[in-house]
Amino acid sequence: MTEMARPTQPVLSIRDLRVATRGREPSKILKGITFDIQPGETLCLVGESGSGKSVTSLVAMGLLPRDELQATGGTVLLNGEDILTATPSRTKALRGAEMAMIFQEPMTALNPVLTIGLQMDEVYWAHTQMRPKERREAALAAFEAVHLPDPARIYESFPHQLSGGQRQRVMIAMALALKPKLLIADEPTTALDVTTQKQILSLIRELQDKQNTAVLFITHDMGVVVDVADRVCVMRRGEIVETGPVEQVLSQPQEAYTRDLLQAVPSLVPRAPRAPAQEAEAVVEIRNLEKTFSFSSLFGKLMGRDIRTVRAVNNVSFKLARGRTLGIVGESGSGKSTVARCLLRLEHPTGGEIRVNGQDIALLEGQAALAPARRRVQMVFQDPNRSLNPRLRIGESLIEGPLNLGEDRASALKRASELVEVVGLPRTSLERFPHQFSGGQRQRIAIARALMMEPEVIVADEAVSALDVSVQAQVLALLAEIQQRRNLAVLFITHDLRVAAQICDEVMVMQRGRVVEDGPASEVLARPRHDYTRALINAAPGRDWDFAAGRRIAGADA
Amino acid sequence: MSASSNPMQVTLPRRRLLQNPPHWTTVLAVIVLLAVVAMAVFAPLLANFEPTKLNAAMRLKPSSDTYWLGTDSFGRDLYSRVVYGARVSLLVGAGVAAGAILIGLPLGLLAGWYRGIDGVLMRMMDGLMAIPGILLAIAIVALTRGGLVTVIFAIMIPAIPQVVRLVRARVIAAREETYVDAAVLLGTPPAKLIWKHLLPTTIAPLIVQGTYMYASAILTEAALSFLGVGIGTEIPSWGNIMAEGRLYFAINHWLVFWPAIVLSLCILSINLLGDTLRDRLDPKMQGRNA
Amino acid sequence: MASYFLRRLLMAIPVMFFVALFVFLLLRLTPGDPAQAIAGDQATPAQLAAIRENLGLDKPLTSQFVAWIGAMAGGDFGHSLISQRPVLEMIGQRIGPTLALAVMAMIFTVVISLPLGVLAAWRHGGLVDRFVMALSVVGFSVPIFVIGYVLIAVFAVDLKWFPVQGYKPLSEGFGPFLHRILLPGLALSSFYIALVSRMTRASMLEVLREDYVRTARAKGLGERVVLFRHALRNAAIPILTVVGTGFAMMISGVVVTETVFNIPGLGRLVVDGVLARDYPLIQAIILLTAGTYVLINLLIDLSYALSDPRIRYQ
Amino acid sequence: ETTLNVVMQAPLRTLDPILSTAQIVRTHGFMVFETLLGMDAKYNPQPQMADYTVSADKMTYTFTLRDGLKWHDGTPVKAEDCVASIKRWAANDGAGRTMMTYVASVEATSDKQLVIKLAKPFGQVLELLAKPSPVPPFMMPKRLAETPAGQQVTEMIGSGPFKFVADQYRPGDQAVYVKNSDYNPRPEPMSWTAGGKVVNVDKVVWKAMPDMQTSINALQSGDVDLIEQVTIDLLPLLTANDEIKTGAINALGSQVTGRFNHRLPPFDNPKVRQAAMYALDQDQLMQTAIGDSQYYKLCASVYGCDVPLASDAGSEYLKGSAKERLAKAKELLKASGYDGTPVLMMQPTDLTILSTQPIVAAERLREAGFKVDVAAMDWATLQSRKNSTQPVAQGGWNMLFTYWGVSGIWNPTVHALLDGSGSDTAWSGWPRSARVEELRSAYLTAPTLDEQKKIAKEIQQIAYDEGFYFNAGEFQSVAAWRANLKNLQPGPLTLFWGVSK
Ligand SMILES: Nc1ncnc2c1ncn2[C@@H]1O[C@H](COP(=O)(O)OP(=O)(O)OP(=O)(O)O)[C@@H](O)[C@H]1O
Ligand SMILES: Nc1ncnc2c1ncn2[C@@H]1O[C@H](COP(=O)(O)OP(=O)(O)OP(=O)(O)O)[C@@H](O)[C@H]1O
Ligand SMILES: [Mg+2]
Ligand SMILES: [Mg+2]
Repeated sequence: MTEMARPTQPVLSIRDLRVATRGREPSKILKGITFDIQPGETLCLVGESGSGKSVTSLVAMGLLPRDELQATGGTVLLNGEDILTATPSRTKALRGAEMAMIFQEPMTALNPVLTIGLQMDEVYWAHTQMRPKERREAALAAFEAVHLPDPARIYESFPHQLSGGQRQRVMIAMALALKPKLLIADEPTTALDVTTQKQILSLIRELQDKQNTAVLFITHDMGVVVDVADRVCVMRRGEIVETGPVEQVLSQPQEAYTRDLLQAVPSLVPRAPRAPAQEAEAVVEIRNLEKTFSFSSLFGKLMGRDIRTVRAVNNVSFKLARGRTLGIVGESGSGKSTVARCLLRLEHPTGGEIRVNGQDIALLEGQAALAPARRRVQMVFQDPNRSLNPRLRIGESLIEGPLNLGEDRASALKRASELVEVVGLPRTSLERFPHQFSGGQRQRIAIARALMMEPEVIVADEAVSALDVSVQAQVLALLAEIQQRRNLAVLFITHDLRVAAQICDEVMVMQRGRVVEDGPASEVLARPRHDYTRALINAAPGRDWDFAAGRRIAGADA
Repeated sequence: MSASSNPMQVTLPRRRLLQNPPHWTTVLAVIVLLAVVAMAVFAPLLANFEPTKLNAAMRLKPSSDTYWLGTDSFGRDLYSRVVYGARVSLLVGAGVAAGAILIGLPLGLLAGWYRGIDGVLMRMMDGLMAIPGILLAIAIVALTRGGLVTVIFAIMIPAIPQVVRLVRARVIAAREETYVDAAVLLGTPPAKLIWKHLLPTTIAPLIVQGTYMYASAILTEAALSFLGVGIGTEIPSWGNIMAEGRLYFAINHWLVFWPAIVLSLCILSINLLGDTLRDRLDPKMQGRNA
Repeated sequence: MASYFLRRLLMAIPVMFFVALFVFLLLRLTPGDPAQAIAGDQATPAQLAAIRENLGLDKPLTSQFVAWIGAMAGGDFGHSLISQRPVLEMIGQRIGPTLALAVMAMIFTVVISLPLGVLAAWRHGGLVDRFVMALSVVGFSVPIFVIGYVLIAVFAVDLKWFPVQGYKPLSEGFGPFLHRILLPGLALSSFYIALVSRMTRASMLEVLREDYVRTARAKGLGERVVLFRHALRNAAIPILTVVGTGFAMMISGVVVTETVFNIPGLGRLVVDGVLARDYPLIQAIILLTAGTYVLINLLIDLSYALSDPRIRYQ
Repeated sequence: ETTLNVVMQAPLRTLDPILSTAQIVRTHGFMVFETLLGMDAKYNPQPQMADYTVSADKMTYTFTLRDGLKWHDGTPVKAEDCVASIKRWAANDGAGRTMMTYVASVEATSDKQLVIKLAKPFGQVLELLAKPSPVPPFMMPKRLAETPAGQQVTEMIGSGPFKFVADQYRPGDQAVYVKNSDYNPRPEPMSWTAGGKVVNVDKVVWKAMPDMQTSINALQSGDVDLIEQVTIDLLPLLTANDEIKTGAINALGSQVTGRFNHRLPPFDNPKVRQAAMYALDQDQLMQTAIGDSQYYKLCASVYGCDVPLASDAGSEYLKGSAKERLAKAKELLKASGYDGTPVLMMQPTDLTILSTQPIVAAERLREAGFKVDVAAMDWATLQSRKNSTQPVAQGGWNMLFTYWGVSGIWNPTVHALLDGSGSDTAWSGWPRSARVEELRSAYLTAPTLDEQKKIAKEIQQIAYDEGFYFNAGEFQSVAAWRANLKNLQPGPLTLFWGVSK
């Protein structure tokens, strides 16, 4: 990988890039960023959430939201061509074919009203001469390549019918479709289970080998960095604080910030089990939960054509006790989010019982009937962007729940301002609107909103996936503290086995709608019994690197 | 947690409708609208003649020193009539638009949110839409004796279903959003949820629809006047000045154009204000100076 | 879904019943006398009485209503009081031109205002945006008859491209039909072009800031595809609503256009009917429009589900 | 094939010319049907379908149908058809009904001959059978004429010079007539509805065009050949065009009348009525409604300005400048004891020709000291409200304006506003004058024109003194046609024979 010839031109060359917000009091977002990516090279951009990683990649694509942000200085050269001054038709031609991007938030990045198939098809349609049939075949093959199950179904589905990870894979398939010279991947695997993640990463590697593609890879997962990076740039507050070859940065970090970051990477080894609470009282109990989605096109329904069904959840049972954390890990698309949504009755389960404090709410109808149960349970959605009303200031969103419970505005606001600081955001965030935040910042806001309610149960669906490890550590610590204090029960859905290992008491592994294994975290993660669980643990990225020590773990097979 | 002045006190800024210095077009729009309202209020001071004062010998005269904008087919002073016409027209236009929105908006929100009442309510609206305004107006006038209120009602009632449909459509789409689910989980009661999360999504289209209803009400009022419903043709309104002018359009189109020009100015101003309002309510436009 | 469709169609029956009742009462409450419309204003009271008796207008309201509803249920819409022609025949003679006019106007509206609205939102504050603003000002505040007169004066009288008035049914050939319906269609659509282009602009402005629009651009799609496929589809719901209700309102709001262009349509028939108090005629027309509205609105609702797959109906 | 495309002044919505008093239906009647007698330009009855003889005592009228008359369905016209037609007509028409009170019998004595025998002397038989005013006694086949009085005849089978094309009829929009090739015109020259009706076109198409501008465009582009009635203010648009001619083809004008309701205050007081008459001003009313003074006439005659019965009795009520009249009105009103009861003036806003007068009148009445409410309403509402004898609060009225074709008012027999009976069956307004009733009866039997004139004049004077109604003047309707139309016939209404294209 390092045998690139010296004189070759970098694919992407960023020099002293500066970006600021528009408006009367511009604030600086990027304060002079400089880096190059050579053909075939993978540059990992890591660093603090909100440090400007996504903005950097948007500039490179020429997609900066012009009404709000503006590049105030510097150059961005793609194969020697300045993107900042290129004509719209030129950038259009470059996008897709020359450079492609996988966006951070796949949930909002796909058009909700167009089928996945059409959105994929467009990529070929815009840049190749293929005929419709060929395009369809190519699309199905691409879906296959990113390990989407039942590509034909996916092809006909709409985005809302896919799980988070499935959408992310669709985005990846789109970006890879034309084998671009430059691939920008903004946290491309946050919603993927580790086995799938591994397959995706090797897919990108394959492309790189064949096409000499340059990859700008943004991630918070240090394990992934270990596995994919040639070089690493560490960003903080709009600046690059450290840059260098991956081994060097990971083993001999120069900056204190980098060192802190590496220290914060959770270990894969499960923590010591906590003493089970005395006669652990189950706040939530799920019995034989079933959920089948049926869908077909509108015309199909009118014509009485066969309705297709997806068994998203199949006979799932579990108990969640006060003060405990239950982790759900497993394959992407295995029904984890669906279980969570059913628990909160945002979906009608097709079968089974959902007991909250002993009361079965599976069959209740109407907001009023569900309100008491819902008050105890809060959810952090997998999709923080969509779960915040874009028209409301963050402050309004945060105090909405407390106001509903009768708290007065001033005290709710005060609590909100304290809480945003606790999750690592400035107080002034309360005055801003959701779109003015980075992905990780929004996720923290969503967490803060759930915490504001002081619930008995929190269902956290991929709640920390977009956070850098140090912020992640803070947020998890906060969660643990509240759990301790308020005897909170947590249902924690995650793909990050390191996180699961550190915070879960019990772990449940799901695959294709079923629970394949469950038990105490120390058992399941340390001594997996089921094949799938084993495969999962083996696929965990960066297994062979000890971040605390800054070296490879001897004897671990890569 | 003392109640004394707390340096940590946090408040959220209200929507910035007035804070930034408004764009010059907005200022102009406000000035025009105020001027038209003033014209209506101070019509007796501004007008040169009684608007009903007729002079058969001076029919259809072009503009002159005495008759600034000329005279109509009764020999009445067009300028004075246009000035006085602002009274009825502004009331009818604003009355209809405001009324239809005040009634239609809540109904649309309810129909969109509560599937249970959607069917019945919307079918009622279908039925309401089918009843011609003329017929309704004639009947109401027969029952109540005509007048401004009658006219406003007769025009407003067929307009209500349009508002309801528009609002409902937005709500139906918005209720599938995750942030609505989130609000439900936060225990937001339906009324507040509708108010805070659903209502704002309907504002941009409602501004457009409202402008449209304002304008069409002013023109419809004339149509009704000519069927003898309501205000009658003696009292001037922009609508009935234009409708009367229609007969003489080929020989003196200013009879139609003068009121149309004033009306255009109003519509332009309302449009500009609507745009400003829309932009100010759009969080993604908050950073801009416009 | 199929059952939803059926249920909605069945709902038309109660809707039409209540509309029937309402309109029936409304009509009887309005002063005016069909007998007078038949006999003219010089008729003697005796003559009027004879005509009223002959038409059954002297019978009590309830029995008139029952008789009418009964006949309706048997598919008999009755005869016009004034012309004594079967009501359905009269509507049949007049519905074609109106439908043609409304469809033409709708085509104009959609073809002109969608692109305009989309472009106006795309270049917010730009030239097209200003143009759309101007268009909406003119469209809203200039009465249709003026637009009609001006169109006729320019294109028919001066340039002689089109006939000055009149209507030819489609059965006389598409060319002549189009030749006569084009100007009236344009005049009628002026109002709606203004409305729909502003509505399109307003809802596009919201959608254009969404992430998926950015994705579409990132794919290297042309602006045309980005705007019309990705953004417009998402902005469609309010637009479909105004287009749909606009179409429905057009069917009853074409009087002025029909008058100015001398098109023998339903609009004029309705006004004539109301002015002459031709009860059965008005009742039948309103019932038919009520039925049509139920259908059109059903189609609008289905189109929501088509344009946004997240929308579900039970 | 020549087609005459005509924009008529009003749409044709009903077809039975016996049941309707509307001018458009009467015009339609003259296309399809004929009368036994016609009326010539000198106001004299002349033979049309039948020649007649009158017995010396003037008590027996014998009509002999001329040869070759056929109904449009091909059957011959028989005397019994005419008997049935006369009876149905008489049941509907006011004057006809009066006539029947003098008639002993109407009988067919053979297929060709019918006889009317009088019971009492009656001088108007021929005039009534020839009248082109509402409602002319049109002849129909017996089976149609036997339709009950209140029911419309919908099958258009007449014996006239045109045949009605039923399947191209669109009520309110279009009526089509084709030349009746079986029609055999009389040998005499045409004169109004008398004489030979020679049809020179193959087809006549009537169009309703509610928009005058559209009609004018259509005339200029050649889409239509004739506009029956043009808005006078718009005439300048046409006079500039060489291809277009304008003029009056309807020889008779129409009188605009302001009717007082004699049953309700304030117009139950004759002094108040007189004050109102002085307040109103003919010239002002006509000028605002018509515009060009070339097309209206101001005269005192209640029977029309140019008819044989015309006189200037009562003209003192109309004379004087507007100012003098107003002063007089104020004075009279003060003297009348007017208590400020508002005058409810009905304004038919959808009828252009009558929507201006109430406004002008109201303005003048107010200046004279009246309180006036102008109640705007549609024509249909006005028509039924005018029949109400209730107080204003319960749907009554005080004053309204109408207009009457001169053929409908040209003598005291047909002039509905001169009915002085005050009975409910009279035309709205209900003035009461025993003397007028006496005179109207006398008129029916008056043997000579001079005597008729004398009676008519006295009636006129009383009508003014008593304030039966305000005579606002007479206007002429102006037609416009393409210059290639020849021989347009003047008549008491628009006639389509004689004209060629
Ligand atoms: N439209 C905007 N207006 C104002 N500020 C913005 C806007 N978009 C982003 N920012 C700010 O710019 C900074 C950088 O955002 P960016 O999305 O690049 O962060 P990031 O490094 O990708 O973070 P994360 O890892 O959480 O996704 C953040 O502090 C964010 O609040
Ligand atoms: N509304 C829907 N209609 C049809 N199918 C759906 C719908 N929502 C989810 N599914 C399907 O149900 C399955 C489970 O989805 P779910 O979102 O629960 O997965 P997940 O375990 O949360 O996956 P991920 O980790 O990728 O988020 C997926 O195959 C998805 O395609
Ligand atoms: Mg980011
Ligand atoms: Mg999920």
